[in-house]
Amino acid sequence: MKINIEFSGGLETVFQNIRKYSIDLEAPSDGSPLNIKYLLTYMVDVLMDADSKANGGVGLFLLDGLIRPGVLILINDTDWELEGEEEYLLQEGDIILFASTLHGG
Amino acid sequence: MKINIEFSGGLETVFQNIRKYSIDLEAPSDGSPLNIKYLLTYMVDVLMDADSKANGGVGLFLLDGLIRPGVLILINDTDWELEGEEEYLLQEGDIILFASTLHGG
Amino acid sequence: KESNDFPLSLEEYQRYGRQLLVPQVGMKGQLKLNNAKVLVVGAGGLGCPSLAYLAGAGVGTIGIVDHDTVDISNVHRQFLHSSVRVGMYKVDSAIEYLKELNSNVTYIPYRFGINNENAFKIFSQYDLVLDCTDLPKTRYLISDVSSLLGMPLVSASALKTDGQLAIYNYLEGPCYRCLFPVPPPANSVLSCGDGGIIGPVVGVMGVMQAIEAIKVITGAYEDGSVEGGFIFGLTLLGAYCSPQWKFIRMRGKKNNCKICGEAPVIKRDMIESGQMDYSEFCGSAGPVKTL
Amino acid sequence: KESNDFPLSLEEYQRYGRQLLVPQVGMKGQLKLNNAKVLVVGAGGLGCPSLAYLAGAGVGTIGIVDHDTVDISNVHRQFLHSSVRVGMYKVDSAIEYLKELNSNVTYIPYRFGINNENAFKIFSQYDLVLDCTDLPKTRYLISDVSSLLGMPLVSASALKTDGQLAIYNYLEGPCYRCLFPVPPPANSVLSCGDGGIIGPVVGVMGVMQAIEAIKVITGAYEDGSVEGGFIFGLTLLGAYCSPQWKFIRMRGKKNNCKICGEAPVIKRDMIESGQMDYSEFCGSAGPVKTL
Ligand SMILES: [Zn+2]
Ligand SMILES: [Zn+2]
Repeated sequence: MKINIEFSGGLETVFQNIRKYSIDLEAPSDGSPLNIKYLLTYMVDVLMDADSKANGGVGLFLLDGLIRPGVLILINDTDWELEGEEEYLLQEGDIILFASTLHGG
Repeated sequence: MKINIEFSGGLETVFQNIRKYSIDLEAPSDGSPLNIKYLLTYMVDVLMDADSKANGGVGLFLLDGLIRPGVLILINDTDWELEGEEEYLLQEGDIILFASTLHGG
Repeated sequence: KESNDFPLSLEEYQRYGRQLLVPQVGMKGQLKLNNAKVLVVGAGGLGCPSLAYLAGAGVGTIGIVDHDTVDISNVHRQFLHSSVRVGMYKVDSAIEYLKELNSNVTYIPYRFGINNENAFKIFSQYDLVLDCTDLPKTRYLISDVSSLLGMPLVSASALKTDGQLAIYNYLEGPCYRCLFPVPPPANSVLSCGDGGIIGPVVGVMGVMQAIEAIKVITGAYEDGSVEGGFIFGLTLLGAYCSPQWKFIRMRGKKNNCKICGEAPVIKRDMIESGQMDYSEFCGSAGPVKTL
Repeated sequence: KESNDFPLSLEEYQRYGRQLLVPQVGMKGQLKLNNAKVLVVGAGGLGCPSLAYLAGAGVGTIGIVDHDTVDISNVHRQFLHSSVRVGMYKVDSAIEYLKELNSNVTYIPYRFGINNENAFKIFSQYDLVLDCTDLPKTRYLISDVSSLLGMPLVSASALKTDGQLAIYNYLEGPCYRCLFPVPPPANSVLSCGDGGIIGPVVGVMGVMQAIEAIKVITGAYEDGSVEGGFIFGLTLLGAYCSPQWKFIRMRGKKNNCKICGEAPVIKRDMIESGQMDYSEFCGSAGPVKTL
């Protein structure tokens, strides 16, 4: 299934400095659902660069396996809270945007 | 057929000062195609307000029956020149944006 | 300004003539601007452009809060502060500039930072707050206080090449805490000083704050001037993305919000007494990591 | 600035430090900015914010063209010109301000309007042009000249509550005339003076011009900093719409364009000799109608 991943606000720095991914995601082999929860682990396993992983990059993305506070997940330009959060089942062509809150001014 | 019309840059002033229309367009009774050309005449006949019509409003929208220079037509966020211009056949749910070029600074 | 027929002075008619012509402002809007009291917290990269356009538009009273002084590294983006004013309080530098721009406005300087004790006293003298600061703990304090006082909050932020904008505590919309109940880990937070910033990127967000402030003050979201009324969401800028701008519709008020929910647990006295410790809540800023 | 190891002065390191930190600019980009020559045509509602941020960013040479003097009705949006400088040439008022902001920049004043005779001589001394003017005939002249000279043109415009932005003559993209081969009827054209303008609406477009100018100068569209490279289109702002920003992908270069097409018919000598009459081409501005 084709899924688009985009970053806004800086998270791309731990994902090989690439702001947009177009990935082909297969259903997990253990039969678990192809949802956002699975996408998060996939991103750490496959897309995060080794250097970032070695230097605490996971902690900038996840906290206790959940998305870390200060990162908004947007599913096709809509807040994931309106879409079922972690349990949202990915659909062909979805655009998942990870927006880190900025504080600078 | 449901068609959305939007204005940017000022043309709404001759269309009852409404920036967004959602209209239900029927195929012309004379069998001619439901294209942009037809939409333009429909807009003058049905959507333009009488006051504007009496005060040269048509001339701000059309010139010799064609869209007047300085107005861009965008079909679903794409230049109509890439879509067949006047002959473009309207599709259910299309968003047609009429953008007048601005010159102020 | 004696009679109702001529509610503005001749100088004001001339000065505001171009915006009086715009139907969404007009005389009714101009009078609302003239009577408005706006507090701008932070006179930096966001504050400078917001202040220039709010003063230009004739907002009656503008309060400016900033404890900081002008540094040469500010000047590339904080254009109210010229090189010749390095070392001055930003608040004084800004007001020196703004008075020359528009002396019809009353400018009120606060040459210190917003904190638990002073926030309510200062905020309660204004109708609207602009958050132009750059630390999570200040952003939570500003949001909590303005929410408890029922004041709309026009908030923006920027870093590197990106920017964000939202209006909190407005109409039926959420507060900052509804969106971000838990602060980000301190090591994930970068200021413009640490992470860098392109001047016009933060600039454009500050100007957008001025647009939104004018719309809120003149009632544009309530009188039909904005088609569809107020929809809560975030406006995102990625200056090196294509397209550069994105609007994201966001969740509304949260029932369990500690500030604006059904059973709020954070109250004014808890903030003023210092029981609510924003530094502790947001964590001390340890060594800063990559974003 | 003697050695290659320290290409900037200490003052410049401090001044530009925040943008040097941004990878898309960095030292390489800063040196390109320092060496760039940018011409800003029009020191009004668009020119003021563009100029403030280009000067702040350290563009090496900035030319400013404007025949006009400061009027009190300008000040609400043209924040380089303060009330105390009413009556001064806008060019002089702007430079007085900009010198205090950043004296490292060379500012070149042109206290007259761009016309057929002077345009090529002036333009050919710069790398990049910003169109911050407000009349169709000037916009066509600026586009024709910059296209014939092969210079990128960052163009913006605004009226009432709306704004537009595009980069012409850039990479494989079109010129202004490719998009608008026929000028609008003179009675359909409104200036900000006639139609009105909200200050920060034109302001935000000027700041966007500064962002695009910095991207073009530093090569961001060519070195991969902008994902997908350069896509020609218009960025539209509707400050009272929701969402406020829209990007519209537009047609490319037109084969039959009279300036940049395969068999161009308008040449430099036709412009300089006055054979190409822009006033006639755009029609005389008769009594202005509703848009
Ligand atoms: Zn809340
Ligand atoms: Zn061309």
